[in-house]
Amino acid sequence: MQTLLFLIVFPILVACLLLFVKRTTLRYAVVTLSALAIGGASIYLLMRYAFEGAVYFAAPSEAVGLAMVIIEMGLALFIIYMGAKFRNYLAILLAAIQAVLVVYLEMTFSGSLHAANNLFIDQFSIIMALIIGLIGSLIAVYSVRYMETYHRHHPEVRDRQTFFFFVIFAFLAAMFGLVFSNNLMWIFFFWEITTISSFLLIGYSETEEATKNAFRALVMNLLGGVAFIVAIILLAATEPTSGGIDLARVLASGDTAIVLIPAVLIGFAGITKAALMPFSSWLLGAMVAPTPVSALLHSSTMVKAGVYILVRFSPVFAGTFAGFSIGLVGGVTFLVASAIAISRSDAKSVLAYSTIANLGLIAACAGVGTYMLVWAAILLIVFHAVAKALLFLGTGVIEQRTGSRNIEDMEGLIVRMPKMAVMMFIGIAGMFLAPFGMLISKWAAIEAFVQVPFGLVFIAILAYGSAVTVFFWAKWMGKLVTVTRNTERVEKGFFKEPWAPLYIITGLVIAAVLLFPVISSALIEPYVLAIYGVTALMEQANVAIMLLMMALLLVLPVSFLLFKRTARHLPAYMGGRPSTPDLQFAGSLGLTREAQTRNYYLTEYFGEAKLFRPGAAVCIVLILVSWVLAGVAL
Amino acid sequence: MPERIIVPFGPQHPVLPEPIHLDLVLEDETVVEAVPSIGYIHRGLERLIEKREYTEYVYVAERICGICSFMHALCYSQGIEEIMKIEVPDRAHYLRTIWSECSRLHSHLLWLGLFADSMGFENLFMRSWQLRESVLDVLEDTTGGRVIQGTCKVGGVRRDIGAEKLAEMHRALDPFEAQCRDLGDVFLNDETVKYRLQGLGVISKDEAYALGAAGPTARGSGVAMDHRETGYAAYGDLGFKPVVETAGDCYARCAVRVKEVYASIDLIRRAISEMPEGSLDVKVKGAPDGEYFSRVEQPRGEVVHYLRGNGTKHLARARIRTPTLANIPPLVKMLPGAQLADVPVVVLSIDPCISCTER
Amino acid sequence: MSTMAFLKRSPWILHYDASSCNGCDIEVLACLTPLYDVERFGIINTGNPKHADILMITGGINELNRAVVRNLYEQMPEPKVVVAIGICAATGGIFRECYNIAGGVDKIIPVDVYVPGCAARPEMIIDGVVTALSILEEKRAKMTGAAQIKDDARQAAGETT
Amino acid sequence: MTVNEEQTTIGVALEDLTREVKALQTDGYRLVQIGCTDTGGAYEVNYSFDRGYQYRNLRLTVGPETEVPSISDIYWGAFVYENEMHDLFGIPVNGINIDFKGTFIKTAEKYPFSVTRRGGDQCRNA
Amino acid sequence: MGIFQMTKTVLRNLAGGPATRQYPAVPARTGPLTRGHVVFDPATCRSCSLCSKRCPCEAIRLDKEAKVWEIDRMRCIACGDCVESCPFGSLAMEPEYFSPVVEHVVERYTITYVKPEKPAKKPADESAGA
Amino acid sequence: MNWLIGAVLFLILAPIGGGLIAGIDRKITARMQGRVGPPLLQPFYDVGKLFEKERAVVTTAQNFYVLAYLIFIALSGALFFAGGDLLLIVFAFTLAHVFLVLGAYAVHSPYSHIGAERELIQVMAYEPMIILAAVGLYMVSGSFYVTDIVTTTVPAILYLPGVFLGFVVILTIKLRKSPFDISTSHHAHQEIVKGITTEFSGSTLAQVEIAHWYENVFLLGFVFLFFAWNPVLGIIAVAVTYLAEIFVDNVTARARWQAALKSGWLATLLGIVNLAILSYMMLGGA
Ligand code: SF4
Ligand code: SF4
Ligand code: SF4
Ligand code: SF4
Ligand code: SF4
Ligand code: SF4
Ligand code: SF4
Ligand code: SF4
Repeated sequence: MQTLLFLIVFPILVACLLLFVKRTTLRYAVVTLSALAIGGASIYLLMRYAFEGAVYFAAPSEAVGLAMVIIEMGLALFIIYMGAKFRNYLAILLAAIQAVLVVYLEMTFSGSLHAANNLFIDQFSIIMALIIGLIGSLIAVYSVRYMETYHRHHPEVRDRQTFFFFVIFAFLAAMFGLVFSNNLMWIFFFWEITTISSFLLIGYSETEEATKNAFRALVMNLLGGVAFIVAIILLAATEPTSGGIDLARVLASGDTAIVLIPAVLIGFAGITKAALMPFSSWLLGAMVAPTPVSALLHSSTMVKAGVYILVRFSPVFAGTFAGFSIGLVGGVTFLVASAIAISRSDAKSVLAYSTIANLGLIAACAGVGTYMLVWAAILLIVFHAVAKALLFLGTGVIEQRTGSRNIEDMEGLIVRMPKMAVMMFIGIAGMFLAPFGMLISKWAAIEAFVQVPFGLVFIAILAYGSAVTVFFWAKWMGKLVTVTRNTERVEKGFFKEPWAPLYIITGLVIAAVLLFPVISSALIEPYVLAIYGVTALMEQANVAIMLLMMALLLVLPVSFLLFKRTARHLPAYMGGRPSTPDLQFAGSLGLTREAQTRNYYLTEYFGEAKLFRPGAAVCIVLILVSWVLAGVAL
Repeated sequence: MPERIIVPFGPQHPVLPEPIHLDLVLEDETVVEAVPSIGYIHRGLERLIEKREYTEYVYVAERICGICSFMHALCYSQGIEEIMKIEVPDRAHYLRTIWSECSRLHSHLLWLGLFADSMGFENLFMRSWQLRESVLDVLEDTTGGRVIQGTCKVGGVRRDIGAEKLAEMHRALDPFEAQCRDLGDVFLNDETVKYRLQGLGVISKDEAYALGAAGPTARGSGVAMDHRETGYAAYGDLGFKPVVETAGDCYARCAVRVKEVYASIDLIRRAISEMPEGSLDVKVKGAPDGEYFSRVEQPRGEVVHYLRGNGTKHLARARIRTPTLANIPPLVKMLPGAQLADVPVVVLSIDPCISCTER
Repeated sequence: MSTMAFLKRSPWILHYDASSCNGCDIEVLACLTPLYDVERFGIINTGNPKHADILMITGGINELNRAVVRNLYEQMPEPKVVVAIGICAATGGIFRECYNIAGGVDKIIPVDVYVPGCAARPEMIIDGVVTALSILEEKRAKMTGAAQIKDDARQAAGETT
Repeated sequence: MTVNEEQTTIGVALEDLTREVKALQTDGYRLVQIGCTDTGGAYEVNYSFDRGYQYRNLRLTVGPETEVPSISDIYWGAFVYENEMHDLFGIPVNGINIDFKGTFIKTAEKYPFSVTRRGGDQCRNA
Repeated sequence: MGIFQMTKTVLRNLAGGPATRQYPAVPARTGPLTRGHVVFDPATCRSCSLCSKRCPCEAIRLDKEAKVWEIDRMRCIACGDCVESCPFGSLAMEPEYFSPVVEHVVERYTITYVKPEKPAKKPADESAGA
Repeated sequence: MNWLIGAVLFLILAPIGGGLIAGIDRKITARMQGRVGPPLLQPFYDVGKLFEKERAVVTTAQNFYVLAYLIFIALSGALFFAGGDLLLIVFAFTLAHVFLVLGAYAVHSPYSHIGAERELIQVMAYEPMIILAAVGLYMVSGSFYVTDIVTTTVPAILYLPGVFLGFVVILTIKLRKSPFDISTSHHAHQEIVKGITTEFSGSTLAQVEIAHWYENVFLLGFVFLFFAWNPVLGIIAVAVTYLAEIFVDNVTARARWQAALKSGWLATLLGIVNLAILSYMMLGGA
């Protein structure tokens, strides 16, 4: 319990402290030390609670509850102020509605809004806490140097680094709070904090575009927030005495029909936060934020809150048609976002779309919600978080070093920044290749969907979707490994500090693959067992084979040494035309041209313009259908 | 945003038997820019007139190109004959017609094969070239050379085809035509071939005319222009109508050539039946003095030999404008918008013959 | 292992038209077609210097082709042979006196076999390849021999140190 | 059905060239070729046109260094001939739409057909 | 409707066996007119040098003094002009092709023709008689 | 231990079998074109020859990727013949191809690059169908394990005609046969030269070739699964399927990538419809 409280409160304290730290070196020290503390605490959490199942804590509620309402009101006022300042009336409206609803809730059910236990921890929370505690704090450490460079590259942006780190740490606290809370009111409170953090960080550079995108994110998340609070009111109304805001009780409630409507509403909130279609646009827009923000909020942690809540509610969804259609929203998002990613050459945009796609896949698993799918979903959360964080941070380094985050400009990275290229390679491999994590989860998902009625839809989606995924990842990977000649190495001379988090995260990606049987048996399987009474298991033989593949992959590079000496080096084939080593040749009209190898983007087929609208339309229909179905079930 | 790929296409490229180079600028696989550049076969043979007497120059003219070698010899000889006012015997006209049409047959069959190959239809390539061999056998039996015939000369022809051989050729035409029609059916009706050709590299009638397109490239766009209509050699006697298609795409150009194969077979058949008796050549004395633009319809279109004599054994100028050169501007217009996979198809659809283009 | 001799059974060719009149070119192509079918001898027209063992050149090299021919030749892995097809490729042929003709492939790269004729016939081209095969085999033996010597030298050096 | 072919050649002055060509184009002639002849000290440039097998030549006579205006804005395809004219004869052509700048046909000898070449006829193959 | 238009040909090829001429097991196909290579008969050549004048490729060289007649096989395009021009039938065109060689071949013959002791009138009579 | 025997036998025999199949393929193709064709053992001569050639590379890294390609192709085949999990095999198979693609990327040459892109398009075209075929076999036999699928007594083909047809379509892609030989082809004349293998020469190219043999045997093994309940019929079906592929190769022009992608995905759709009907029947029956 102390650990839990520590994890929630400590980052807030650090956040406040950082408001007053202006020197980079000092800030670096503070951030590193607190990161160590937070990381250490989350590991301690793992060791302390991993084998205990769900543990509940009755935390002080009255005072905290009141404080939360006050803060919420303050935030609502802040949003209204900002909305007025930037003339975004929709945000004002939504914030006002939320405030009214919160007040209404407090007034109407004030006496009965009690959860038996406000805090709890189980294996799933531990996994989330580890992601937040380890990856989150690594990203925070990385950010210090990144932001310093960022401001050197962008002198036009007002230097608000103290504020930046305040928000980052406040956000970490909120995330911990969110995954440890058993009280839906609390969850809602933390949920709103993450929304605000995201809003503030997206708008960090204060450019017009950033502000616009920040508001877009805000509006969409507030929309989810409204749904969330409505769900709480409904729950409170249905069970006024016992306080239907106790998460554990809600989930355990046998009366699925009654819980289903609130669950679907909360699921909707999850959809907005996880940026599934049709709300995916806010996440794309969020890419204007500095890269660590994208890594932290918009891929490895905050958006995971959306799928976290979906996975939490998946026992409710399981077997219902409403859940099935939420799953389909995820499925369609997975397919469409993966397809759109093909047409993107901006690395962050690709990462964003791939994030959306994977969140969609997780939502698909959660919505359908059988035990094997929940198992797969959690596995996806883990692997996605590590690999994606690595890719975002790597992209950040590359962008700061080479001045571009266009994938085409990463051509020959293996020559220019070998270490970085290898890390990116591992990150990308982590996203789509056997035996890395994401693929294991997809595989598990296929095996699980086969056993679900109408699971064929999802299998089809997965079959197409993963093929599409191969395309855009492999071509990026290809760019990295292209051996260009006459290119200069630019790795050196960069700050040393950001590398440490990168190495550690790379290590985590590999460790996650090597240790995934352990992760599965120690954390995920017990959780699934606790919820469903059955659990998913990997075949031992397959695990062995995958470890063998991994070992092969690790050993194969040694073969490089074999080839080194013997071969004669020839220039590339240029149709017989003489060319220079960097592929310049004498072209028509007397021009000297350079052969360009560029990836395919197939915009005609997979362009955003082509796919987004239909995908979004389908998803809107599916969301509406899920509401109707939930209503019908009642 | 699609990124631009730049590929050096050629001069050595397996799909194009002859060296031509293109700098292809692609977006994905769509061609946005393709500038052809030539010059890999420019030998400078026009200046060989300084070394060769006008009668010997026929050998050089033949080797302007090894595919329609006979046609070049014919065009050259006709030009000199026109300048020197030589009347060529009728039999020579007929023999020239037969060999011309044989050349056209072998050239078109060769092209059909290469064209099939450019679409990745290997079997069709093999089949076309297998049929072509029968034409080459006839050419070898009647002239002594498979691809370079060496039988046309100023003032007539050097070799005769005996009555027996003519009869044999005549007999062989029917089965040969049947085989060609089977082959043509594949080109004209096969779905995969149509899928590759239709709507590709479209060039309208007006555009084709304005750009100066020649031969099947023009006729595929509906420009009814075929120099055999002017009735040189025996075409005037035999009668001739150009084969025209209107779609202006690669399919139309292919169809024109397929149908010209049938037409050529028909012409040969009639030339054999109407073959007059008589001598093969007339004696050529003196030296040409004067100028003439000699024009002949080659498989690829109209060729122009501008010959100018100055009263000596050596010509003052020979300038050869070949159909491919005239078809390069249309080609430049056809390429953008095509797919990379279609580049060889489009390029081949004008039946480029770089050898004579550059001389 | 100099006893292996797959090379003779699988000569892959690369054909380049270095300003020929097409006559010899089309005869090279004709070799691939049913009536001559050089695949009987394991010959494949690769169209790619990196895969080829035999470089077949037709035509006397013109100005632009000098660099191209050299480039193609250099891109071919050893052992390799060059076959000059047609008298153009042998000496420049009838175009020998043209201002733009270098006059024979051997002016640019070493030629191992000349196939005379204008145009060279498919049968002669086949003969030319067959002649080239033994030269190819010799070169391979020499190459492995050289490698052997190098290896021995390396070993000897290793032993002494 | 056999059409009689006629050939006519008309001299044209440098300043009238574009106008005459334009007139022929309006009349529905197509461009067949442009070719030069070195007449020892000067060039004859033949612009050949055809309509229904009727052959018309505009003959322009220019000195070695005279700039000739391009007709490629009238006949788009003229660039092949005009580039050739430049590369082989060294006649400067003004304003070609696709100007290869001397790389259309690369020759071992500069302007092999040029009037200035005469006399320097050396044998290289000996 | 032509999805598999080529089927007919394929089946015919499968049934009919290969069309390949099995060169070199079967000798090359030649016709009576086939221009393979020029052969020279040193016993009848009278060094008139017509052949070398007519040759478009300068493939024939004749040294009257040394009685040497040369043909450069790497230059001859087998056009047959020399054969046609030789007034004494010393040259003939054989249909067989000249085989590939590993180096430049110039065939050199020493002319063995000896002018007959008879008066100069005789040959004219002979040809008139023939 | 059975599984080990299967895997080892595959590793040893598949190159021999694959080479022979390639030889027969070339022979039959030649006959269809009215030619005599190469000797039966020609593929072995070719590979032997390639090993005799000098090692020439554009970049040393290419050898590494190609070796990885070979190893993972062999691994997925071995897993298959060891009776492993079909999905895992499919993923290992994809991994192998990604290595080949990376090899082509690594050399930084225009034609290899385009070949690599096209190869990726091909992967995108065929992968859904392979996954679906695995799922189909699961639905029929109740297991993803090849061991179980082979021993099932259910005539899979009767339940999965659509899936099988779809599989045959993508088999054309996989065997690199016309009309879908877009990334590289056995025929010489490609608009992108040799595409993905343009820059591989000598023993590296030989490895690609051997990998291809492994791959073909594996794919034909996959075809066999549809007929596994009757081994004799299965072998006949495999032979007929392969002949049909050769036939199609010989009577079609090469497609553009768009058509390859569409065909692959439409074939998958066919498979999905088949499976939908099947699952409807199974639901109805249950
Ligand atoms: S058009 Fe072609 S085939 Fe005819 S002569 Fe010219 S180069 Fe030869
Ligand atoms: S003369 Fe001979 S070498 Fe020259 S092009 Fe003709 S066939 Fe070839
Ligand atoms: S050798 Fe003769 S046929 Fe061959 S390319 Fe030269 S001129 Fe043409
Ligand atoms: S270099 Fe000049 S003189 Fe000598 S052969 Fe060539 S063209 Fe004739
Ligand atoms: S062949 Fe001899 S004489 Fe003739 S141009 Fe060449 S070098 Fe001069
Ligand atoms: S062979 Fe050559 S040098 Fe001799 S006469 Fe004939 S053209 Fe002149
Ligand atoms: S055949 Fe022709 S080229 Fe050969 S030597 Fe006789 S005249 Fe000269
Ligand atoms: S071969 Fe005949 S033409 Fe030639 S020199 Fe002898 S006799 Fe005269």
